Amino acid sequence: MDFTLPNFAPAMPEIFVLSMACIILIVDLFLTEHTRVVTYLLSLITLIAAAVLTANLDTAEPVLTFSGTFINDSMAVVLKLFIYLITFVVLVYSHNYLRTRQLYQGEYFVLILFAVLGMMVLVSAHSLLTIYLGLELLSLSLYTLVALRRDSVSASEAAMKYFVLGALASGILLYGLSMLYGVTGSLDIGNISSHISTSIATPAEHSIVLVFALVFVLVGILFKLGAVPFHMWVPDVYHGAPTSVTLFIGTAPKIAAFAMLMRLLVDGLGDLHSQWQTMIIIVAVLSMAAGNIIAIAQTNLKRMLAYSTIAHVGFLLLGILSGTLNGYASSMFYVIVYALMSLGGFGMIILLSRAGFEADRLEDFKGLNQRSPWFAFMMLILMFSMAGVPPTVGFYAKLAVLQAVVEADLVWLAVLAVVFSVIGAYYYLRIIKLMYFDQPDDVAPLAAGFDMRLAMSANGLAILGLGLFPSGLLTLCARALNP
Amino acid sequence: MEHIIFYIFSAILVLSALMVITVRNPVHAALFLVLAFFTSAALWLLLEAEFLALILVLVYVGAVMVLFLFVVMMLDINLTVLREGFTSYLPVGALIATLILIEMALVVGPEHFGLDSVAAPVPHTAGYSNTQALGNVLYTVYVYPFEIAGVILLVAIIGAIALTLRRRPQTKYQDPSQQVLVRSKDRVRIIKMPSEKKRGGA
Amino acid sequence: MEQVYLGIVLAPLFGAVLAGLFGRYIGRSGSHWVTIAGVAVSFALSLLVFKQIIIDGAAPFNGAIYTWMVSDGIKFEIGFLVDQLTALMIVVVTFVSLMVHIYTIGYMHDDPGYQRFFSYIALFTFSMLMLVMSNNFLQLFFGWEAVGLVSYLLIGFWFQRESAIYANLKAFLVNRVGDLGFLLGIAVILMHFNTLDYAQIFKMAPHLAHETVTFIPGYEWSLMTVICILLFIGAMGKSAQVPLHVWLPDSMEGPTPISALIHAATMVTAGIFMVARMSPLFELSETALSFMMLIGAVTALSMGLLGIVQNDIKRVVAYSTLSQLGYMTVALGASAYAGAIFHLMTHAFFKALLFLAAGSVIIALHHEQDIRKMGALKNHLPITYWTFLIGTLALIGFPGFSGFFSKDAIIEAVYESTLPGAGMAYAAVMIGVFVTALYSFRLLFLVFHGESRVDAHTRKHLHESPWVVTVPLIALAIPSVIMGAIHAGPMLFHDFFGKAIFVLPQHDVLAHMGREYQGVMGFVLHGLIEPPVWLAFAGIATAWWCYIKHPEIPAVVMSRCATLYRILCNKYGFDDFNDTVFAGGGRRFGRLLWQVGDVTVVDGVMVNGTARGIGWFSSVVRHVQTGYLYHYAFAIIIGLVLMLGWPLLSQ
Amino acid sequence: MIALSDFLVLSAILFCLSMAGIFLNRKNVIILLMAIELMLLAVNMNFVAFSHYLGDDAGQIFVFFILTVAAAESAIGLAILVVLFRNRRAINVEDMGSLKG
Repeated sequence: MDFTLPNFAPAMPEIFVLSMACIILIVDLFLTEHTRVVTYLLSLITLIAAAVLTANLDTAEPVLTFSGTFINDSMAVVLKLFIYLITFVVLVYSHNYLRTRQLYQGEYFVLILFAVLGMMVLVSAHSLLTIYLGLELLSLSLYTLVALRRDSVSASEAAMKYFVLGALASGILLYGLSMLYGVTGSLDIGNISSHISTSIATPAEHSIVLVFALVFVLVGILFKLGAVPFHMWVPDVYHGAPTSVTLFIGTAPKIAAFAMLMRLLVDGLGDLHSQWQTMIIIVAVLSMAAGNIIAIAQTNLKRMLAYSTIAHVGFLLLGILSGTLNGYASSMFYVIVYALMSLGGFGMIILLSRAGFEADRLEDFKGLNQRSPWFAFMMLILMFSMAGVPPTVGFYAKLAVLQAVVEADLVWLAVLAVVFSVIGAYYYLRIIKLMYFDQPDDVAPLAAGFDMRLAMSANGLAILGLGLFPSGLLTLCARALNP
Repeated sequence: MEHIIFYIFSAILVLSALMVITVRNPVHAALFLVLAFFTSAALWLLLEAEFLALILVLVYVGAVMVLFLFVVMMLDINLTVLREGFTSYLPVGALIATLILIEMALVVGPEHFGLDSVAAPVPHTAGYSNTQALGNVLYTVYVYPFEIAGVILLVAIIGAIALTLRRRPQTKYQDPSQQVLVRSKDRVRIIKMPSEKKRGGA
Repeated sequence: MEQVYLGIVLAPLFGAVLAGLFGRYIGRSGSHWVTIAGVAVSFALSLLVFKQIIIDGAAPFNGAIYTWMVSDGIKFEIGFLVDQLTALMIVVVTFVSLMVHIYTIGYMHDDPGYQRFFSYIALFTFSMLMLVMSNNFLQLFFGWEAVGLVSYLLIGFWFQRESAIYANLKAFLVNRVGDLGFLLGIAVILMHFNTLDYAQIFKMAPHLAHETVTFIPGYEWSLMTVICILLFIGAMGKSAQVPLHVWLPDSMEGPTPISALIHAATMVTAGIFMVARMSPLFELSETALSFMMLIGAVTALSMGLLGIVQNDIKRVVAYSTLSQLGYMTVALGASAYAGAIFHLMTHAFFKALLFLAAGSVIIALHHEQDIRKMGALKNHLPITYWTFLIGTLALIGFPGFSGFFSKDAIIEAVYESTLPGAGMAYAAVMIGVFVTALYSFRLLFLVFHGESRVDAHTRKHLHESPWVVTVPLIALAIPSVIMGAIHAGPMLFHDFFGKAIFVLPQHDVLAHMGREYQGVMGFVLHGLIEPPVWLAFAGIATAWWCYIKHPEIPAVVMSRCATLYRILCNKYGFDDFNDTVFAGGGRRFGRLLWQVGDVTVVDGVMVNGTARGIGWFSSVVRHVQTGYLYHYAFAIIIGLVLMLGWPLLSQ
Repeated sequence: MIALSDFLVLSAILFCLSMAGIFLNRKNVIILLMAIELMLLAVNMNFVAFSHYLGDDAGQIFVFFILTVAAAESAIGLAILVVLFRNRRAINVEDMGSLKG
């Protein structure tokens, strides 16, 4: 056996998160309801330490290790850092929520850490195998998290739907991966890419098979992102899951899904760009249309945000389909911004909720300005940002994506996107109207603790601040893809 | 010879798969699925994937399908309700399935993957061990995926326990450590009572 | 210095944000302290800048603070251009704003929206500062719109009043008309200059002076004329020139401090300032200059006449503002930009003074605004009376007072101007002087002199306003008297503005006048032998004759000239015209469409209908989400089938 | 010799049957889960066949992992099913319609 030990250094963050998750799992066994805060703090420390480890990795050159199944490049580092950040805030937001709802179990934190690990694997995947395993690690943790509220009918229904559809989608994805393997003879993304570029150069009979494999793979990715017509799980799962879990599902995994899309479509199947561009155009238009239009009829805020997610995914895909580095960077910018915005949106629901009251209906936001002008203002910023109103960062994200579309000579698509976002602005502004011009039904003061308030304010101000100074994050995204 | 084996097992596989999705009783469906796995294992032997064929039978039939059966029998399911409306959707379902099948067959059929384009490989020599070949790479080249798979199983354990383990206060548990530690005077209390006098004689 | 400039702009914003968001926590006094502190800091820094730029003669600053984005090589920046013009403007704006802030403590004392009000006025100040300090059109437009937005909020501050809602809607809509022109102007500039930066545009402008553009085939327009007239339409909206003036009198529905702020220092001066700032462009189009002069002349005279028949104390002052804005516009048209800015400055002081004094009267009479129910208040409100008198004298251009210098300069400039229409404009402004004196003293006499018509109950409680009201009055009265004399020489005839204002030699009427300038005393003495002063005296005398000596005369005149009176009372029918032609016509046109097409067509055409249509569509489409798992799976499978089928078929 | 295409078509048939199963079994979640197992079997068949004809072990390794993950997946799936059953006393898919719109 000729076997050399692989280079473990690039995977230190993964190894660390895994070890900590196992330690926390064991430590939690010895904790009671009252001392569980230790689990919470350990999870936060894990995320911070992982961020430190990740930030210290050298990304001047992409590093492959574990026989080419693992890659560490600057995109992976940036995306991982944002995943830690968002998960960190998710934990802060959900801490009090869990405590008041008999959900305060060690499993919640451990499963979130495993989901984070799954996302890290996905982000750093350089083989079809690791993509699949990362995806499954993430998905299985999420299924469980959704069902974790065992006495809730809607949570278990949501979990069942999520599970069945997720398994169906991963089956379809796997079929695509198997075809890809069959055509190219390799699981390694680099090999697949080089195989395709040589076979494209000499028109081979395999091209239709490649497109065939591409379609299956694309369906799997689009399902994970929640694009029309593979979006049906999104509203039901967001609605049925406990808000603290919705908060997580709606934010960090989108970044991971983006990474998966980049690894498979761009790194692996980049040469088939002309093939997948048209498909993504159709899906993007459908997503923007369905998401924005159906959101208008919603009365539940979680559901409305779910449809808005679908619309945002449509926008996100616009950047991808341009097929340029600028486009990919704008999509990356968009997905990070989206995750931050939706973090704030769901966080606001948690902020307003208290034991026995979920605050997820639109009416619950009536007259928020009279109850708390500051958080009404934060929500205003978030809604403006989602609607794409300057000077919030949401505007800049949309603009960057639209620029990429225009550069790809798809002006009609950009116009269509603007039309749909104008339609979309309606339901965001409706919330602002409710907050500022309606009388509150409920005048109880907000029950949220100091840490929650601080995080929420930071979240809202970050959206505003990034809108005023967007160039830093945009440059970061551009440099991550083109070091 | 190989052809005959292939076609027989394929036929059984397709039929049992068909039965899985059409039979009335989930227990029967599970048993047909077991049959499907067995025939698949046989087909994989044709493809010289001996290790996987064994794993399929051991893990799938031995563990996963037993789990299925266990759940089916644990849950008290009303069978009559479950089959309503099956036939009315059959045409649409069949149509869609056929459509996909045609699309898929067009691509994966002999045109692209016939013997002309992909020649049959030379069979391995007698000394070749499929298990060893996989084992050699599994812990070296694929050590990273192997670890992740371990984590996935861990998550499955955590998830399954977190979702289904219930502590019912009314259920009575045995606690051996408590039982061992018990002392006789805790268990039997001897009290003195004044003897009662018979009233009025018997 | 950049920090200083940023400080000027951000200090009021900081106060506004604190008072607006945390008003509940920091309380009433907290709110007024933070906003006043913010504006005071801003004022102090403005004085520093004024000293450096104007007194020490430091070089103007022009630079970007922050590049927001770059698109197709066009930079969108936030930057400051601080030259003599800006330095003067920021001092005026912050000073008047500071006075208004202090005054508000007294005026809004009992209002439940106290904190909100302070937040708004501080925000207003911030917007105006952004506007005047801008070095590019993007930021100018931002300030322009922000001023409009905040004024909308402020005019409708008492939103429980039906009339306030109507007034703020009107202000908003009329300003939108102006803004449309302004935005088109900016668009044309961007199209032809490919930049939004002032300095670059001004440098390129002479080369494009003879460019023509064709909008309708066969008709060619001078590029500069198109740009300037479009920009001026924007100025007409903000600075309330006929026919876009209709919102300003109605804006009196807002609380009095706002009237003072809007009329004196901020919003209405934005248009005048913008034209002065754009002098290098306007100089290149004589057509635009003539157009401005005519519009200004019409506004100056016609709006002054309306002041005579008004009975609401604030409305009289409002019409005088319109009339004075007309004077400024005339000055701009005559290329006497310095004169316009000079008048803007003196006007800012005395008009703020008049408004605040009027407000003081209103407080004393418990929010009574009808001058027919006033009279003989002189002894009850001495400070108010004397400051009001000073303001009035400044307004009519009484020799020696600030208004005298600026107004006289404008009239002289028009007289010297050789542009088409200058003759007519001269006549209008001359008559305007008489009219101004007439309505100003009519107001003074009716309010403070004559017989008291105040009802008995109120009269018992009459007393002078508290110090927070009177101190700003006195503070404003002083510059109203002296500012003209101090600045007349340097600002009009010397090189006060340096390169900030550009005038072509053949248009330079002020330089022509400057050759005969012999100091302030000479100016005053020369003024005494000129017709305007005597016209003003005639106006005062007429007012005295009609309202003190023979109070029955107005009624007689009124009945004799019933038609004229009715025309004036209807404000020349502008409002009726707008209501019937634009609003009513729009409605009728809408009804026509509704009758011609059917309901679904209208649903498609009108915005409301589209929203409702989408809402309906949405409520239908949402049922696609049936809640049934197999439908969801079916959607995925169908999606897969279609995506597979498409490449196979196209192969 | 058996051609690669034979195995691929067989696996395509299995795949389509499982899809049809998901669509047809609109009542019984358990059979839905079995249909998904069937779909994974089809994928595995593909991988094993490719692996054999390409003479490359990677495909078989992939199958090894799919089997592992599928076992984990069914454990979670069945656990969710049990939770669902405890909550509503039924696993009828049509009953799961409280989340919609």
